[in-house]
Amino acid sequence: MSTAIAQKQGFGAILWDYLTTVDHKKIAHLYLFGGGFFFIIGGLEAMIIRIQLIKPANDFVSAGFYNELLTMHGTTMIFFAAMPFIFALMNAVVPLQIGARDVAFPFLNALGFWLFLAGGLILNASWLLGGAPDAGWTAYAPLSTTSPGHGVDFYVLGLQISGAGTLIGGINFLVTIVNMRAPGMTYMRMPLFTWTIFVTSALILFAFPALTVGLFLMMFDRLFGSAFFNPDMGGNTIIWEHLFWIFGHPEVYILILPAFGVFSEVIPTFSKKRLFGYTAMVFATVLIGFLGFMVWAHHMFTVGLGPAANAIFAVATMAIAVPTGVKIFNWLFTMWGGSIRVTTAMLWALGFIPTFTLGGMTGVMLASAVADYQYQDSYFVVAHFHYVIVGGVIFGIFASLHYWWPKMFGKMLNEKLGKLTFWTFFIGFHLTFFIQHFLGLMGMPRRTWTYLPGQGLDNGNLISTIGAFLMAFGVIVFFYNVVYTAIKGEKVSNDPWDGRTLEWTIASPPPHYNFKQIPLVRGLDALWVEKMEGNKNLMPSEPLDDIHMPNSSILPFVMSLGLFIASFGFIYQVDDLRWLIVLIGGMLITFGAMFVRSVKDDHGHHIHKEDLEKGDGL
Amino acid sequence: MKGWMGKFRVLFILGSTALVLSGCGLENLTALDPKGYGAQVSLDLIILSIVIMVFVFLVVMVIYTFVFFRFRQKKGQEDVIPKQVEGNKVLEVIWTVIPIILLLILAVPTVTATFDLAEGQPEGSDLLNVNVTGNQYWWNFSYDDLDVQTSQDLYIPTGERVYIDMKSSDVIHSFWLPSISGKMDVNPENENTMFIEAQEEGVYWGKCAELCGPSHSLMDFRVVAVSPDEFDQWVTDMKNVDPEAEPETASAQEGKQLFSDKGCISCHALGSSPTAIGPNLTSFGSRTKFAGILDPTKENLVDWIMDPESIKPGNKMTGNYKEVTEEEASKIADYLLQLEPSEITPEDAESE
Amino acid sequence: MVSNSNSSSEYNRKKNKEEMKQQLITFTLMIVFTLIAFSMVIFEFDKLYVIPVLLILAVVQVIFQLYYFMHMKNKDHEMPAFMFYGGLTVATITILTLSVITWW
Amino acid sequence: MSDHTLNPEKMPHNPEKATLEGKNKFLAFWFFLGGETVLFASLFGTYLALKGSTNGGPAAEEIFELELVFVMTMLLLTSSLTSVYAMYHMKNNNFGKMQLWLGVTVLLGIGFLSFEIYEFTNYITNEDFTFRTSAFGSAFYTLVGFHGGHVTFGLLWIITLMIRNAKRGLNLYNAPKFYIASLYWHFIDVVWVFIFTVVYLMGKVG
Ligand code: HEA
Ligand code: HEA
Ligand code: HEC
Ligand code: CUA
Ligand SMILES: [Cu+2]
Repeated sequence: MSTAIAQKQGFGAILWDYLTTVDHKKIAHLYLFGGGFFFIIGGLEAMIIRIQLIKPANDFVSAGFYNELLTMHGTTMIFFAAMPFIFALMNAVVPLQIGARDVAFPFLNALGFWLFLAGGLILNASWLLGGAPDAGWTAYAPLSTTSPGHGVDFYVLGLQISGAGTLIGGINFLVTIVNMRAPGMTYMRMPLFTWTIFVTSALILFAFPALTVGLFLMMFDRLFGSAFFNPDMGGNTIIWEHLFWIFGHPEVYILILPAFGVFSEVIPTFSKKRLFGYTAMVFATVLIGFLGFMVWAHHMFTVGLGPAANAIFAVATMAIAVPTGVKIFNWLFTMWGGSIRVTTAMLWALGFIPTFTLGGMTGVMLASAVADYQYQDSYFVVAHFHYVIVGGVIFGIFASLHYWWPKMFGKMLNEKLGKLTFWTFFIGFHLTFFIQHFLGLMGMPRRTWTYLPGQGLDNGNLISTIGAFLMAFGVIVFFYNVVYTAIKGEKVSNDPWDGRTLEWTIASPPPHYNFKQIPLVRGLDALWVEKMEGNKNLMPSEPLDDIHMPNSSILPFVMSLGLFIASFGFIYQVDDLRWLIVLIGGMLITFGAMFVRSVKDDHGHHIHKEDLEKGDGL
Repeated sequence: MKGWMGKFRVLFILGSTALVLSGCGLENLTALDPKGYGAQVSLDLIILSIVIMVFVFLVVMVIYTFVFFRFRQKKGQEDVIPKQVEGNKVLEVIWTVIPIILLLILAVPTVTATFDLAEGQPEGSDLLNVNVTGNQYWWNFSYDDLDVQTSQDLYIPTGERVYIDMKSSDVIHSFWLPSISGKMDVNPENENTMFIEAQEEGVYWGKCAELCGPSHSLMDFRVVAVSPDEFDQWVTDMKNVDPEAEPETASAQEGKQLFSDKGCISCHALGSSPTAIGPNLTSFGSRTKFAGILDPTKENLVDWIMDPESIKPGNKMTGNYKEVTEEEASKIADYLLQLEPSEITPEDAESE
Repeated sequence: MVSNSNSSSEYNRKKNKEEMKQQLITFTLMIVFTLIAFSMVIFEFDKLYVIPVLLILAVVQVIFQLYYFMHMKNKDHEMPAFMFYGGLTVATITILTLSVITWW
Repeated sequence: MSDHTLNPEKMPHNPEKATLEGKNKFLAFWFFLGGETVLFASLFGTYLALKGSTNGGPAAEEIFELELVFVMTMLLLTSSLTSVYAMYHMKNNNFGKMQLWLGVTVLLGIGFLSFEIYEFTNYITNEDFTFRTSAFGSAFYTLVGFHGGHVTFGLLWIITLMIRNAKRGLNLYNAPKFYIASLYWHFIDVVWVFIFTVVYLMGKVG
């Protein structure tokens, strides 16, 4: 309904609508497009990397530029492509799955998005302003603290600002899931996707502060001459490594758990069976989240922490294979005895299982500390994490997009094109990354601008690059599919997939108040329960009444804009104190907006019962 | 969707052809063909873990393939509603316990090996000790007990443990000798120690494995493992070297003069005096590679002296010495190439 | 939502008073602990046991703050307590690592 | 929404959690404090790792003055109690007294902050101990300064709330705001307990 109105609006009105929206569904669109934009940038960077490595002693790009590319590729993909995709899904799906009208803090939700966008733009502005960061996405000191130019400053501020947005988002979803569930939806009736988002949000809450502190220290070192990571003044670079990985390892589970959640929705739906071992799945998710905090030093096996630390962290790391394995087997047994429909979404899930299993197993191989002395910082590690990140997270995102696209946009993505995307991407992916395991073992360190001929690395790299082109083709087909669907796609009903959970009980796309009446949940897979009892839909838990809605606001955008401006002042004031004006100006905008927000009461508005009765839906 | 398995097969064939084409990689570089103690221990663990992983993967794939073909929706069964199974206690216990057992099988040797490779030098042993300094983008090796300095090529005796104490002079590097031993980071604020032990004579490739700047990928070095006798000989020769010795040819003599006139001497030491800014050139004539990566030919050396930046971007030599003409460079090259104080050269290691 | 008859509000007032009394005691104890901590250092007791005692005193004080001043002892605080302890767990291992497995 | 101002008899026992909005705020804030714990832990960890790295500059036991720290501690501890009083009066729906006690809290906080500023300037001017002297200096100022920053922010927050609501009295819309501001204030105190123990007292012990 809301889009129907939107279509009649002019461009300016739509733009204003999105700039001021606090509606979680529109924020999901924003995150999706933002993430997609950065995914293309990160992907292009990856393609340049692969072109540079197509043959030995290549000089397609210079050494310094290559380091910028690989740093920006890693940083962009993790923080500004994968993370926003996940936030897009959280926003699009979680409130619907728990039967809520919105998230707990709609205003903060919008703020989170705009902070993310500001961070991403600051980071990428570095390309145009004298050079991107070049110390790897891990930004190890002192390489990062002594890196000339302002590249790393952009890295620090970009991540700091988007990190604040992420933290806000995490808290928001924690509270949403705890407080806003529909009557009857106990914790053990929550769809597994919601569960994974809950755990992911908790990981965000506890992991990001470590990064925040790390970035602060790095900023102080670079901009104000402090000595945290400066060995000449007694500083200690290992602190950065610890802080980064205390954040960094949980971060990879922040990425993968939502993907697990997606597959736990897709596989049951297209097998027409309830999730096998639901309780065990919940428990495994929580356990993975918990263990995720105990293992970060497996990234530091070769740092020289000593055999005791290495042994402890090796064993702790291996332990994570157990709950993950529980998940793999539960998915397999969900399909067992089911009736499997191979739609595009299901195809991504089917591709995910072997791919992720391989990636996870190389993970366990890495966890064996002494073996890792050989793998560490070689292409073996590159292969491992692309298997889990692309084969897990990106496959999950593709699956979820094909699965929830109809719910988000009211139109079905084209299945034929979807399958073409899958096959080219899937084959390209394995071509690109399988061979890299061997490249690593054959002595190719990662982050190498080029390699010399005669080291036996030529063929492997060539194959890898060919695979990357195939992947790029797949991605382009997907974008074509999106455009094609927007123009030609057909409208869909509430429940195109024969779904099992609450989001399928309302219109596609949902009205902006989601549920006219909050439903009463009577079991796991609430919609399925009703279907089995022959009911068309869920029973409402409340009489039809006025619906309270939050007001739109431009303030989140303004706050982020202020910080965006201020960052440049902050970075450049070391060169010229006049930039302080920009810094102060930006901060004034932000504080001004915060002041307005705290002084002006905003009680939202109501949609009246009479209007609801007139409207169709539910 | 008939090509499903077919596509896997294509993948597999493509992957394995590539492997056959390149073998297991270059001998003396690959981790898959160990010639040293550490690399052997690592490879044992790698193989053990691969065996476990292949087993697990097969189990997963067998179930997967069976489920996929057996339970695909058939035509006309669109309305069939499968039994909604909640779970199965026995199965769930099985796939919790078996992985735990498999992981224990991997964990125990891992822990043992971790402590094994971390073994320090026994008290009072007279094993060789080398101080390794990582620099952007070259390596310095200092045999403190023997009063010998080298750069880029590290000479060690075979068959015994050589303890190396590593520290960086600038950013973090990582010392990696794939066919001899796994890697260890070279940190700026703390000394890391590990031992390497080559079982056969040979020239082994080493790499810097931690991003350290633009020329990180060019920060190669080599370990020359010779028999203990040859090693002793080498040490003696290196100790007796006279850094001031006059070269024989006229061009090399001029080169020697230019070497100090152009300011090279301020960074490059000859003999056993430790300098930090540039590599020690005492045995430069026997280098396996120049600047870590160039084939040891005179043209390459001249190129390097004239324009190191084009070869190793970001190196610390560029722009810090007086301009050199091609002719002068050629003379300096003549001088440097005849610096061969020892008859023990990498060829001795390779011939065996 | 909540029934607010006069008598229950009377009851609540009493309860609040009761609670306030507890909090005063808590406060007094915290002051005493602080005094002990400072005097132990000022009078230069043996380092070996001063440090553990200092840490224990700090932990007890913090528990007072959390449970009494911040009401974590009250019901309705399960989720806050859960998440706070989650944070505390991560915090503890962070501090342990940074003080144990870094150089020096 | 003006019906939020309820007469004393109607005000629920826990006004801060009476509405869904209030419940959300209450929970979100506690979660936020969970994250803040990790934030401060990272700073404490950094401090502990670097406290010996004096780089030839002054060391902890040479410069810290326990008298000053003791006074600061007393101020902050007392302010924690006064904010408890404020919440006590909030629950009894006594707006005036709540404002009064919040005012006292703010004054104590300002006192604390002034001493801290004095302490820092003293180190910088008289002891040659700055942010850039050594890794220890960087870590000290960052840890204690982050806490000081929290105090400042807390003061501004409470003051804003007091002024904004001075004329409106207590209602279900602003009760949660007061409540979480006081939680924040207690948390600042929690952190301080560790700072005076770990940084000052243990620093003095050596
Ligand atoms: C989504 C992201 C993601 C995920 C899910 C994982 C999952 C795992 N990772 Fe990975 N990892 C990364 C992203 C991820 N990783 C990244 C980005 C890096 C590099 C960062 C950088 O340096 O730039 C990295 C690096 C990395 C290292 C450091 C390597 C190095 O630098 O030297 C290690 C070492 O232990 C490791 C281990 C593991 C393990 C044990 C798992 C486990 O969680 C995997 C568990 C899954 C399975 C094991 C498969 C299914 C299980 C079964 C079928 C049951 C039976 C199995 C057994 C009995 C084995 N990872
Ligand atoms: C989410 C995380 C993520 C994702 C999705 C990817 C995706 C890819 N990555 Fe990357 N990668 C990382 C995270 C990720 N990576 C990280 C963290 C590092 C480490 C960085 C570091 O060392 O610091 C890394 C490093 C890394 C390296 C090692 C570099 C080095 O060490 O020197 C390589 C090399 O092959 C590589 C390749 C690729 C490729 C080919 C893809 C492909 O899957 C990409 C596929 C996508 C595309 C190809 C985009 C296609 C789009 C277009 C072509 C545009 C079309 C235009 C329109 C429609 C308008 N990545
Ligand atoms: C500012 C110090 C500095 C000066 C002056 C300098 N060099 Fe260098 N030189 C270096 C450094 C640093 C390297 C290592 C570069 C690298 O590999 O990144 C190097 C490397 C070399 C190498 C290769 C060494 C090897 O072991 O393979 C040669 C040969 C060389 N320099 C010759 C010269 C000559 C000839 C001159 C004078 C014309 C000179 N250098 C002047 C610093 C210097
Ligand atoms: Cu040195 Cu990379
Ligand atoms: Cu990890």
